[in-house]
Amino acid sequence: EPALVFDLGGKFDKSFNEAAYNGAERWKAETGGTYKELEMQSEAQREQALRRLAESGLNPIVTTGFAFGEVLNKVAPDYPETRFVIIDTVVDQPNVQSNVYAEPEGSYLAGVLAGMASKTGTVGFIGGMDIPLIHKFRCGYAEGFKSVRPDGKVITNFTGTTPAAWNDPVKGGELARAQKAQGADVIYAAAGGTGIGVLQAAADEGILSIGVDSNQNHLHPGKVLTSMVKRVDNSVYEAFKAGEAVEPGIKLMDLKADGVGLAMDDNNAPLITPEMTAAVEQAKARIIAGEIVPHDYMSDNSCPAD
Amino acid sequence: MDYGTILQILDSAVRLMTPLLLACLAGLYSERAGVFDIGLEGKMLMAAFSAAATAAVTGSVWLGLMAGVLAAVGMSLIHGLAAITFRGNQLISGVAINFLASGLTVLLGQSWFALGGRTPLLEGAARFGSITLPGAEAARAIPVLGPFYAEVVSGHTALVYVAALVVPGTWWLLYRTRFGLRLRAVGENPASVDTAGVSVPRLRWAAVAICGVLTGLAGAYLATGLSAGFVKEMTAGRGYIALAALIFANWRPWRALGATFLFGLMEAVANRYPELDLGPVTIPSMVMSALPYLLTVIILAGFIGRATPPRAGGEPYVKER
Amino acid sequence: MTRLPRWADLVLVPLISLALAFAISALVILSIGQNPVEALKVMVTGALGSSYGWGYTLYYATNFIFTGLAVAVAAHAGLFNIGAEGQASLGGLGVALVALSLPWPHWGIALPAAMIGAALFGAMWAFIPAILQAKRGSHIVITTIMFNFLAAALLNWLLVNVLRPPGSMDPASAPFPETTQLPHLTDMAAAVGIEWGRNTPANISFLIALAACLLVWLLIWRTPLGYEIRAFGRSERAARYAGIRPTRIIVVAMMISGGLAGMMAINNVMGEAGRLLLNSAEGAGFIGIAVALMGRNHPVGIVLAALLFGFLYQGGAELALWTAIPRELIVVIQALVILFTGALDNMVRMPLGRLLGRS
Amino acid sequence: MALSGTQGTAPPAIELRGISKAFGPVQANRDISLIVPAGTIHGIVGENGAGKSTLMSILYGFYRPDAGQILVGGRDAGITDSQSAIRAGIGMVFQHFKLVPNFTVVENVILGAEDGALLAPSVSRARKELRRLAADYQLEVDPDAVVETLSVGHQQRVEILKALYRQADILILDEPTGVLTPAEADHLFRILKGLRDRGKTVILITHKLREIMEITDNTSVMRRGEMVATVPTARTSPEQLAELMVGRKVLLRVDKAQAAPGAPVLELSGLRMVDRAGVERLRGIDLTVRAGEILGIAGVSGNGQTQLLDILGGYPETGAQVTGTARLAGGALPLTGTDARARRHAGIGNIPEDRQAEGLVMEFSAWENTVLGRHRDTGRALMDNEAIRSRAAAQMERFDVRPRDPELAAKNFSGGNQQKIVVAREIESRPILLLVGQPTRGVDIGAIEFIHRQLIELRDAGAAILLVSVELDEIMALSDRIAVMFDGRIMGERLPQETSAAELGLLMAGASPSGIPPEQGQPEASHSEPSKGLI
Ligand SMILES: Nc1ncnc2c1ncn2[C@@H]1O[C@H](COP(=O)(O)OP(=O)(O)OP(=O)(O)O)[C@@H](O)[C@H]1O
Ligand SMILES: Nc1ncnc2c1ncn2[C@@H]1O[C@H](COP(=O)(O)OP(=O)(O)OP(=O)(O)O)[C@@H](O)[C@H]1O
Ligand SMILES: [Mg+2]
Ligand SMILES: [Mg+2]
Repeated sequence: EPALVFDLGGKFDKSFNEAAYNGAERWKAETGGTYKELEMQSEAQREQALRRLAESGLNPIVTTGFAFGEVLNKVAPDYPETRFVIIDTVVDQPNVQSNVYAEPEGSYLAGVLAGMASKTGTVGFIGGMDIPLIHKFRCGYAEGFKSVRPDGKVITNFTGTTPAAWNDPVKGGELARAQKAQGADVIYAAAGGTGIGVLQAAADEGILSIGVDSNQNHLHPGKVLTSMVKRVDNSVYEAFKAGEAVEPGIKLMDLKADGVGLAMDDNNAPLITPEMTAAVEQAKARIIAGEIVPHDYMSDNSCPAD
Repeated sequence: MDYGTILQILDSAVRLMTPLLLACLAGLYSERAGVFDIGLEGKMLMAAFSAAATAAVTGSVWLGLMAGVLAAVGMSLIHGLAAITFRGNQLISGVAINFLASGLTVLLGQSWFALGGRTPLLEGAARFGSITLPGAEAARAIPVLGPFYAEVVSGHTALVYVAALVVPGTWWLLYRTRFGLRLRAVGENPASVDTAGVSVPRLRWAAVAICGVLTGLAGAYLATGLSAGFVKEMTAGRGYIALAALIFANWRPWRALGATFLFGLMEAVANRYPELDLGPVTIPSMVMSALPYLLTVIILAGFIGRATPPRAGGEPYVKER
Repeated sequence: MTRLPRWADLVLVPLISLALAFAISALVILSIGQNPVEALKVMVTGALGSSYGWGYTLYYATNFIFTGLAVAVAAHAGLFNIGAEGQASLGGLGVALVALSLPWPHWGIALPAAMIGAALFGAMWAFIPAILQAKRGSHIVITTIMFNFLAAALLNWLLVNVLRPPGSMDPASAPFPETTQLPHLTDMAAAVGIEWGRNTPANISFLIALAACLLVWLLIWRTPLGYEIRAFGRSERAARYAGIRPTRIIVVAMMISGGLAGMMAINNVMGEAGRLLLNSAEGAGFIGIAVALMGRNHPVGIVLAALLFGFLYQGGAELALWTAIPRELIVVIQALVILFTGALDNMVRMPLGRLLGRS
Repeated sequence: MALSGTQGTAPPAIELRGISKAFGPVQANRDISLIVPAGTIHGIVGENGAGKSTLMSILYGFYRPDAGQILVGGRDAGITDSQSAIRAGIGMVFQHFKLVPNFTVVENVILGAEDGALLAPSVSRARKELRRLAADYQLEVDPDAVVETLSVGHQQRVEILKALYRQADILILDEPTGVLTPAEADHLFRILKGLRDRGKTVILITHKLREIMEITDNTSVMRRGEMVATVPTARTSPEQLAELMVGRKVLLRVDKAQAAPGAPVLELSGLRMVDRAGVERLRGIDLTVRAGEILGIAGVSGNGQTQLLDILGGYPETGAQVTGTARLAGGALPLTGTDARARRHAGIGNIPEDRQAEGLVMEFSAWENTVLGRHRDTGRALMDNEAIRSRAAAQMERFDVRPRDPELAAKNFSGGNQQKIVVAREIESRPILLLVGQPTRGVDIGAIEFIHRQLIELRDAGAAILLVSVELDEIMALSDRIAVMFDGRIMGERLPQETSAAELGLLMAGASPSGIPPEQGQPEASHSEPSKGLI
C-alpha cells in the first residue's frame, strides 16, 4: 500500500498539494487500490511521520515538497526496503526517487502569455516563501514576459521567508492590490495557499491572474488568464502505479515530458486569442527543441531578465 | 514615493486596521470592566470560522456575520463563566480559549468541509462587497483630497465603516452614559459599584458580551470581508496585536483608533516594502512584523508613556467589607 | 470559599477536572461523527501499545517535563510565565550555536555544553520580561506573550539569513555533527540487552528531565532560595519583611524558569532533529502551562501530567494517521484541560466542598 | 421628629429582630435584636471579630442574614440588597472607602444613583445638590477634584456625601476615625451632630470609648456575635462598657519592675524619608533606645510610625529616599540599606504591624513561618526541615500556640495565635533591639497579657524595645519612656508616670509642647478635647 504525505498547507491548497492529491485519487479510481495519506502540521513532525509510515510497512512513500529533503536524507537509510519518492528536490539515496520540474520552462510560457495579455506593459509576480525555488518561477516568467515585451516591467513580491508564507491569503490579497496600484494588470502567483488570496484580489480588482501548480482557472472563471501546472499529479500517479518497483534516481519533469505546462480550458478560453495560442505554442516548440533555454535561477542564483 | 502609492498604502492600512480595531475595542470593554482578556485571538478565530462556514453553506454573508458574532459570544460566555461566575484565573481562561478556538476551528472545518480546515471559497453574496461612498468617483477630480476620499475613505466593506462608527460610539457610551460610568467604575473598584447597589456580575457580563459581539465582527470581517473564506490560524496573532494596541492606547477608544491604525499601517508598509530601505539601513520584514510587539514591550516598560491598566483588572470580585 | 481537605485539592479536583475535559472531548469527537471509544483505542495502542509508541510518548513527555517545570517554578514565585514557548525556541538556538561552533569529539562533552547553551539562552529570554516586571512593573504575562512573538521573529530571521547553510531552501540550520547525536533510549536499552523503542527519538534527555525534576524539588522545598521563591509568590510584603528582595526573586525565578524551558531543546533539537528547525518548540511551551496546572506545580505531578500529555501527543499523531480525526483534537483536549483545571477549578471545588461537608 | 435621644411615639428608625449570620463555622451574628430611635447617634462597640461590621453590612443589604428581620421606620424594609437598603434611606460609610480613585467627586457621588441613561442631567443636579449639602453640613469638597488626590478626611466626606445624595436618613459609619487625624475626627463629629440636629439617625461603630462618651446618645455592646446590652450613654461609663465587651472585669495593668536602662542600643538622628510620590513622611526623627528599656511611640496611625519601623526593619517602601544617621549598639547602622536580613543579623528583631500581610506567609505552615526572615541563618545549601519542625513544636509549646500543630497553615490559626507565632519567632531570636508594631491589635485579652509579659521579660533580659502602638493604654502600661509622633515628627518625650493621657492626646493631635502651633497641624486641631483615659 502506498502512502502520500502532504506538506504544510494541506492537501486542499488548490495548488501544489492538491495536485498530488489528484494524482493519488486518479490512481485510486483506476486501480481501486487504497493509500494512506497524511498532512503535516509543523516542521518538526516530518521525521516522525516518515518513520511511522515506513514502520507500518507502507511502500512506496511519496512526499511532496522540498522541505522533506533533509529529513528524508536522514530517514531513508534506516528503511532500505522502503522506496521513497520526493517531489521538488533531489535526495541522493539509493531508495529515493527525486522528481524535479522544469519550472522555468512552464513559467516562461506563462510570461509570454502575460506579456500578450497585459495592456499596461506591467505585470506582477507574487511568490510565497522567498527561496531559490520560487525565484526559478519568477525568472522564467520574467524571461518569457520580456521576450514579448522587452520594455515591460515585472513587479515582484514575496509573502515571507518562512513556510507560513504559503498560507497567508490575506497578505497575498494585499500584495495583489499593491501591485495593481503600481500598474500591474496580470499577476502570477507562485505562492501555494497564499495564491488564493492573490487570485481573489485580482478578480475583485478586475485584473488577470495566473495560477500555479494545479489548474486554478476554475476558481474565478474568465478572470484567471491561465495556470502554470506542474504535473505533480503525474508524478504521484506514476509512483503509485510503479508501486514498490519505483525507480530510484532523478526524474526530470519538463515540457518535453509534459511535466509542466499551461492550463487551457473553458474557463480561460474567452481570454485567449488565437495569437496568444500561437505564440505560446511556438515558444513551447522552441524550448523543447532547445532553441530557447529558460534560465535556471538555482544554477547560479541570478536571473538574466533582471 | 508618490501620492498614489501613499493613498494605496493608506487604503491597505485601513483594511488591515479594521479587525485590529474591532478586537481592540472588544478588549477595551472587557478590560475596562475588570475582566482581562487574552482570548481575543481565539474569539476572533472562532468567529472567522463560523462566519465563513455559515456564509459558505447559506450563501449569505449576513447570516455568516450573525453566526460569527454568536460564536464569539459563545466563547465569551466561557470566559465569563470562568472569570465572573467561578472567579477563576482570567489569564488561564484566556489561554484556554485561544487553544480551544485553534483546535475546534480545524476539527469542525475538516469534518464539515474536508478541506484541511479551510472553508470553501466565498463568492458573491457570501462575501462583503465594497461600498462606494456617494460622490467618490466625482470627487477624484478635486486635487489631493478627492483621490484621498475616493481611494482611502470610499470603497471598503460595510464592517470597515461599522468599526469606524464603533469608536465614537464607544467613547460616547463610556464617558457620557450611566452604563459607561458604571462600567469604568467596576473595572477600577468593583466594591464601589457593589455598595452603590449595582450588580458587579451583571455589569461584567454585559461587558464580556459586548466584547464577544465585537470580536465576532472582527473575525467575520477577517474571513468574509478581508478575504474570501477561512483558513486555519487566519487570525495570525491579530488578537495579540489588538491587545498590544489596547495597551498602547491606554484603554481609551480614540487612542485605540490611533494605535490600531498605526499597527495596520506598519503591516501595510511591510506588505508593500518587505525590506524597507531607509537609505543607510534596510529594515528586514521580520523587524516590521515584530514591531507591534516590540512597541508594546517598550510601552509596558514605561519608556514611552505609561500604561495604567484598570486597577481591578484580572481580579475576580469577592465581596469584602 | 469553602476549603477542601488537602488530598481532595491535590488529587480529586484535578482528576474530576480532567474527567470533565475528557468527557467534553468525547462529545466533540461525537459531534464530528467519529467514535470516541475507537479514537481512545487508537490513541492507547498507538501511544502505549508498543515500545515504539512508548518511545515517542516519552520523547514528548520529556519536552513537557521541562516546560512544565519551567511554568511551575515561575508559578511558585507568583509569576505566570506564558513565555516558555519563546524561551524553549531560544534554548534551541543556544543548542544549535553550541553544536555548530566546535568540532565536538563526543556527545558526552557536547551535551553539558549544549545544556548550558540551552539554559543560558532560555534564561536570557526570560530575563528581560523579568527585569521589566521587577523594575518597571510591566505585566509579565503580556511581556512574555510579546516575547514569544519576538522569539519567533528573531528565529525566523536567524534561520533564514544567518544559520541557513548556503544552497539550502529550508529555513533551518545545518545539521549538527554526527558526534553530537545523543544516545537514544533504544541504544541504552540495547546496551543492557533489551530491544526497546527502535527508531524513536526518546533519548538520554528523558533521564536529564527526571533529574531536573529532582533538582527542582530540592530547589523549591529544600533550599533557602526555594523558600524565598515560595514566600515571595504567596506574599510579597511578607517576603520583603523577611529580607527577600523582590527584584532578585523575580529575576532569579524567571531565569530558572526560562532556563528549564530552554533545556527542552536538548531533547527536541539535539536529541531528535539534529538541527535547528523553524518553530522547533511546537507548542510545548504552552502545554507546559497545562502540565503545571494539572501537576499542581509539583515535580511528581508534573511528570505524571507530562506523561499524560505525551500520551495525548503521540496518540493524537496516531489518530491523524489512522482515523479521520485531525491532530487538532489534542489541541482541543489541551484547551479543555487548561480550562477546567486552571480557570474553572472552582466549578469543581464548590460542589465538592459541599459534598465533603468541610469548610 | 424627636430630637436627641428622646423616645417619642414615632417608630424607631431601625429595628432589628433576631438577626443571625454565619460564615462557615464562624457565627458572626447570633440572634441579634436592636432598636435605634430616630434622630439619635447610636454607638456600637465590641472587640475585634465581635460581629459589628457584619451586622451593619446586613443592615445595608450587603450580606443576607441567615435569619431575622429588618424594620425601617416601623415597616419591614424588605432589604435584600444594597439597592433596597438605599431605597429604604440607609447610607453606609465603610471602614475601607468604596470610592473609584480616578473618578471625580461628582462621578463618585452619582455612581449608582444616576437620574437616567445619560450622565449630563445627573452631573448638573449633583453639582447643585453638593453645593447645598456642603452649606448645610460643613461638607465642603471640590466637586471636580479627582478622589485619589484628596486627603483621607476629604475622601470620607465624599462617602458621606454619597449617602446624603441618596437621601439617606440613616447613616452608618464603620470605624470612621481610625484613619483620621484628631482634627479631622473633630470635624467629622461636628458633621454628625449637624446631621442629628436635622433629624437624621447615625449609627457609629468605634473602638474608642472616648468617642462613644463624647457623641452618642445610646450605645450597644456586642460580644462574640451577640448583642449583650444597649444602654443610654449618659448612664454608663467606659469601665462598664469595657466590662460588657469582654465579659469580665478588665484590669489592664502590667506588672513590671522599674527599668534599669543601660547603654544606648539604637540612636537615630535626623531621620528623614520622602516617599516615591515625593511626600515627606518622616521629617527629622531623633531617638535613643537603651538596653533594658521600652520606648513607646504614641500617635494616631498614619503619622510616620509605619515608615519608621519599615526603615529600621530594613525594608522601606520602594523608591523612598531616606537620609539621616543611625547607630546600633555603638556601630554605624546604614539607613539607606534595604537588607532586612542584615538587620536581623545585626540583632534587630521585628514584630510587624500587620502580622497577616507581613509577619506571616499565610499559606505557609506554622513551622515554615518560624524561620521567616531567618531561613538563611544556617548558611547551608539545604534547609534542615526536621530540625526546624522540632524547634517550631517546642516554640509553640512555650508560647502556648493553639492548636499545637506545626503543620497547620498560618491562615488557619486565629488572630491571637498567629500573633503568638510571630512574637515567639522574634523574641526567641534574642534580639538586642526589638521593633514592635501594634502587638495586640485584634488580639484577645488573655493573649494580650501573655504578649505583654513576654515583652517585659525581654526588656528585663536587657533588650532595647521600640514599641509603636495606637492604643494609648498599651503605651502607658508598657513603656518606660513615651515619645509622641505627629506628622513625621517627634512632638515630645514623656515619662509615663509624669504624664497623662490628656497631655499625650494633645501631642498626638499636633499641639506642640510649648504651645506654639505646629507648621503642619490644622488650625482647628488645638481645641480638640483631650482624651480621657481610654478605658
Ligand atoms: N466574609 C467573611 N468570610 C468569613 N468570615 C467572616 C467574613 N466576614 C466576617 N467574618 C467573620 O465574622 C466574625 C465577625 O466579623 P466582623 O468583621 O463583623 O467583626 P467586627 O466586630 O466588625 O470586628 P472589627 O472590630 O475587627 O472590625 C469574625 O470572626 C470574622 O472572621
Ligand atoms: N475566614 C475563615 N475561614 C475559615 N476558618 C476561619 C476563618 N476565620 C477564622 N477561622 C477559624 O475559626 C477559628 C476562630 O477564629 P477567630 O479569628 O474568630 O478566633 P478568635 O476567637 O478571635 O481567637 P483570637 O482571640 O485568638 O483571635 C480559628 O481557629 C480559625 O481557624
Ligand atoms: Mg469591623
Ligand atoms: Mg480574633
